[in-house]
Amino acid sequence: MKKSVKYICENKVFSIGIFIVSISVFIAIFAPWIVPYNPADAVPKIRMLHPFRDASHILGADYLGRDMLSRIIYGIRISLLISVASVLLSMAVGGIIGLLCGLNYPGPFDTVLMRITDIQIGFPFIVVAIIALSLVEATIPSVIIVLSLATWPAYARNVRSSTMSQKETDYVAAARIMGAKNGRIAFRYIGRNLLPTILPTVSLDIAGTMISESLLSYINLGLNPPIISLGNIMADGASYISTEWWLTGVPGVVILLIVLGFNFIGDNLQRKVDPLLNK
Amino acid sequence: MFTISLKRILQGALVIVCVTFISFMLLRIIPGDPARTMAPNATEEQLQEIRNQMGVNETKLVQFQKYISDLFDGNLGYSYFNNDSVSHLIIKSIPKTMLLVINSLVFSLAAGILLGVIAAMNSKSALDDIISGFAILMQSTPNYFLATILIMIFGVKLKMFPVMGYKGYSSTILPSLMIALPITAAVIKNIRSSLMEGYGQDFIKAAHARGIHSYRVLTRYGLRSALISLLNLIGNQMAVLVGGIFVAEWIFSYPGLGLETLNALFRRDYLMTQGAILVISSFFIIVTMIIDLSYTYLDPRLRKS
Amino acid sequence: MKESSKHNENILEVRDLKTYFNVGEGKVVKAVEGVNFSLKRSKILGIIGESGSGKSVTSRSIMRIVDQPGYIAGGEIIFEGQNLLEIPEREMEKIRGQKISLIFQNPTTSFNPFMTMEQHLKEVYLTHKKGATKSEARKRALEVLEMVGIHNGAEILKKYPCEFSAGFRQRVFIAMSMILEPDLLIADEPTTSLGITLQAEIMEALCEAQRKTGISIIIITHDFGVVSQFSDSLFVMYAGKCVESSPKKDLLLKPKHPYTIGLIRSVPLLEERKSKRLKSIPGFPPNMAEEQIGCSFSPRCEFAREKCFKDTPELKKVGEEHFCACHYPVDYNVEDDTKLEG
Amino acid sequence: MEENNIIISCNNVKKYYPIRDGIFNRIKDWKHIVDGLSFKLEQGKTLALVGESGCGKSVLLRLILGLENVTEGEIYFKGKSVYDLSEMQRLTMKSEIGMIFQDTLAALHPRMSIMESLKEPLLLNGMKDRKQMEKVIIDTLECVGMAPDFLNRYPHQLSGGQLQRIAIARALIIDPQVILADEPISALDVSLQAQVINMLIDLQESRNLSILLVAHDLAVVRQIASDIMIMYLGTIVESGKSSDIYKNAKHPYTKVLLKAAPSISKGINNEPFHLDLKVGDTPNPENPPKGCSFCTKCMEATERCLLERPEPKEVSPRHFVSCLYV
Repeated sequence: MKKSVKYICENKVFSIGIFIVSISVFIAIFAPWIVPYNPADAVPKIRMLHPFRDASHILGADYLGRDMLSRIIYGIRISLLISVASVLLSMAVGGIIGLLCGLNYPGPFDTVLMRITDIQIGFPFIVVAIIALSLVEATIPSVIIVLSLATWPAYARNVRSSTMSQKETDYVAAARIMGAKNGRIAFRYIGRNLLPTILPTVSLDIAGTMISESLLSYINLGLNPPIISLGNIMADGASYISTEWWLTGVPGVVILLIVLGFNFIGDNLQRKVDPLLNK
Repeated sequence: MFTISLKRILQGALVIVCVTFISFMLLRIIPGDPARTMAPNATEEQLQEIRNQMGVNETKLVQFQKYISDLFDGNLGYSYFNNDSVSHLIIKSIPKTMLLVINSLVFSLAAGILLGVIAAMNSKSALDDIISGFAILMQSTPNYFLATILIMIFGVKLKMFPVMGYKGYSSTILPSLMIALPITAAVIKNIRSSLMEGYGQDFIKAAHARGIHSYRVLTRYGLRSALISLLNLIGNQMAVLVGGIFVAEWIFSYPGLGLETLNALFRRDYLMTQGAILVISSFFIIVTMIIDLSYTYLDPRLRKS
Repeated sequence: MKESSKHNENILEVRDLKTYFNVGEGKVVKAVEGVNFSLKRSKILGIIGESGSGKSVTSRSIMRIVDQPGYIAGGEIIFEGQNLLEIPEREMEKIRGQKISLIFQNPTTSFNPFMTMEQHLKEVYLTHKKGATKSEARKRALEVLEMVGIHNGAEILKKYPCEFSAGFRQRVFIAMSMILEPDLLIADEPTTSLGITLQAEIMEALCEAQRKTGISIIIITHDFGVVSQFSDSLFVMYAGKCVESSPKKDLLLKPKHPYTIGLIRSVPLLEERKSKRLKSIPGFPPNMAEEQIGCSFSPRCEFAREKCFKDTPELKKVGEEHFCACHYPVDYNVEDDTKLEG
Repeated sequence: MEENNIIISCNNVKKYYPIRDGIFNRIKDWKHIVDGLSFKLEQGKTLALVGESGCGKSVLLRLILGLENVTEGEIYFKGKSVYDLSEMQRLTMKSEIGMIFQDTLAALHPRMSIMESLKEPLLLNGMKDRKQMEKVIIDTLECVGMAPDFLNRYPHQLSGGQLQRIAIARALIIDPQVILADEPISALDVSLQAQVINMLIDLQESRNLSILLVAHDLAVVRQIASDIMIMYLGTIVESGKSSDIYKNAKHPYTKVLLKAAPSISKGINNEPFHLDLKVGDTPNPENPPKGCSFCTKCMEATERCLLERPEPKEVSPRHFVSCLYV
């Protein structure tokens, strides 16, 4: 452990990323205990309070007078939960499909599934989301599934190409010579190589999914009011944009920071995770 | 080479047909009754009569057949909400969206390549960090948040560009900027990494060893291979571009094809949405196909194999 | 600096060349540590050494295209009376390709995949010969291809590098490096990635070109057979230093340095050999990052004595144009191998 | 030559790769990679397959190991045809063959430490208890001259020589009867080559191994192999004991190889590089010549050579040459 801590500090950008993400994960987990006010109760007196003016409401209050800081804390909790869950789902689904396609590469199973991913790429995400969310009522699980619709083909392609290239390598041939069965080769040999190639994209995808999630709520298609997500908070403040810009600005900056943290990690994760790269 | 392109075109056509079929079926499944949104306070028989007129009552397959036969003679059906033929409506709104597309592509390619080359050229200096920082920042900003910032600065404070609707060319600046910035970031990253990788390759060292001037080595050798990998990137960025168009037109209420689609979708105007989705996704698939083919054509190794 | 006349005996003199790589955390790898050799006009010098001995770095230093993070730390490279380390980059670019050219090891990656053969050949000619016309360049290109034994030059020019086999591409690369009649050609492991007959073809083409143009060649390889059959004088490198250099016949028959002796004895021979086993050199080559004390071959040397471990031997004259960097040179004769059977 | 001490034998083995073209990938033509090959490997002997790149020698190894199926002909392992072995027999066969790959770095899983890579063959052969496995691994490392402190390092952190020894250790760890080696030495430096050659010879004598060695360096082959087979474009042009081949080579291609191979003695008496080969690219396997595979490059080729495919003739005991004019 001592060595990797030194290793991480060397790379400033990576450590900033780790710092931001760990704070947001901390907030997401302990939200109910650390929130100063109940995000739902409105105090008309402090409507439209400018941030950093009043010590008790550091980030000000929204148009109904609800404390912005507590709403943002809950917003982070929901957005992070949804994004991480949807990326893990699409990683699992895409990974399995990619692995199976890669293994029976010239076979029919592979061509059929790859055409499905082509069709999937044919639909812009927004249209898919609108259609899907009008089909089924927007609850947390349904939004997670819709969001993962957009990212699973990328994982399927990524895993499939890596599996196909690994099938011809000498270490897989050596394993087969020693008597290893297909199942063992698929998971113990090929699977083991996939993690370092997938992990960096996970972090970048979580960032992308957070943006899409807040977009859905922004065009009030996503989660409806009782659930607070960063996108909802921004959507509420949208109509007051020209006068009280901070209603949308503050949550926007929060999303920006979290996503930036994930991007910083994503860019440098490849070097840290992969034993192949450290000399 | 010919067989590759034929295979790719067949594949593209197949995907367009599937997209049409799936969107047709999906639209018919989603809840909400077009007749009721058309005439909210009409009585039951009148609604029934409107539904017959729209042909919504037959089974889905029959509707699809009728739709395909209309499609062949170029008629995309009739939109009751804007009581105009769908194809006419689409043709009217395509040029505005194309303006957005061209603007953002030109901006992102020009700025992306320029900044990418600058970052690659002095890779050890602070300039490279600033440009890469800008690229990561652009990629991490949600596009609608970017739109709000642009509106605040250019629209409200400086009043340089119109913020709503379409008032001549100047109102395409902000939306296309919003679409273009994330793509510019991707282009910068791509050009920078392929140039810096390119520098390490043997054939560039060999050219350097032949006394070919380092500037010429960059343009003749480095940039050429970087541009080819850029083509591949543009293919992948198409999804971001189309997504950006929808959001930009929604926020700036810019009357392009994207806004028409979203409105039609919310109003359950089946035929209009169907037509719009068909046009957008086939445009998008055809462009990706053209990029794939040019990618194989430009690289002699693929062309000659 | 004395102005030497054109027919100066030595075309290239390298004096005490030092090239270091700083590999981070203050550690410096001394890839080339004080190399001295000279090359007579239109003669062939063979540099032999194992991987990591610094032979490729020497060739890159002569052309001043050392890869990052390497830098030339000291010494002089006198090429036709001019010290290459002192002239500005613009001047050096005129010399690369026109006066000195370099042949790379892997033909599959040393061509620009997006340019045809014609573009490759013409580009070198037009870059250096200002004011030359395209047809002139094309004529010269066909001439050079003819010289390396490619007769259907016109048909070749239109094609791309990916359409040819590795052996053919290496042949075209040699032609390209001769197009401006350079005075010195450095071939860095030209045939390592090719098979036996292809290797013989390429070496034959190189001999042909050398005979026709009188160009002087430095060939760098780890294959003892190729270098002993091709070059006039040999130069053995170990751990970044020169251990022995002499005319070919002298070195092959009566090597003085224990490392050269070990190398020659461990090369499998085509002819019948008494015992089945080879006398191999024990141990592994040294790690270049650590500081070298004394003679760097001492840990693996069977003749090493106490002095060898303490101070580094200098290059001493042990015969007519025969230099050896060893405190106790061994007089050994290849014929009576039994002397060391012991 | 009784039948039972033949470990591996192939007769008339052929392997064609399909060339597909057109929209539906229809097979247009066949690539003759291995074109009718027969040989026998005896117990305790070393047989060397010599040939240049593209002559199909590595593909032959993959056929023997069952990684690819033969288009025609049979391969026998200890008298039983490889293709109709039952599952159990196939497993026992696999535990008796060790394989050393050409690119040692690619043959070891990049993200498995050396310890795990060496444990795999033991686990796959049913050895369960950790203590015993570690003991076997350390013994095997000893006999390839490697200290056990490399065990938890990763392949990319080792040098060429060390990787080569780990590859040999992995092949030996299951105590096989046959070692198949695909150019085990060509990537190494001269001094390391000598160490590996000596090791192979010691192992062969101590464990009575039979080795099928693929190589292109004639001097190395002279050092190790007792029998040699010269391959060209998927066919065997000459085979026999090594002394016969080197002393009185009969086939033109073998003569060319012996003449082209560089050596120190040729250097000493200043023999120039000279090849008596017809100029022009070697024929590609897509449309192999109907007659002798070497006819397009052979100086003494005549009309007859182009049409008639030569059969191997026994020139002297166990010395076969496939040429019409021998």
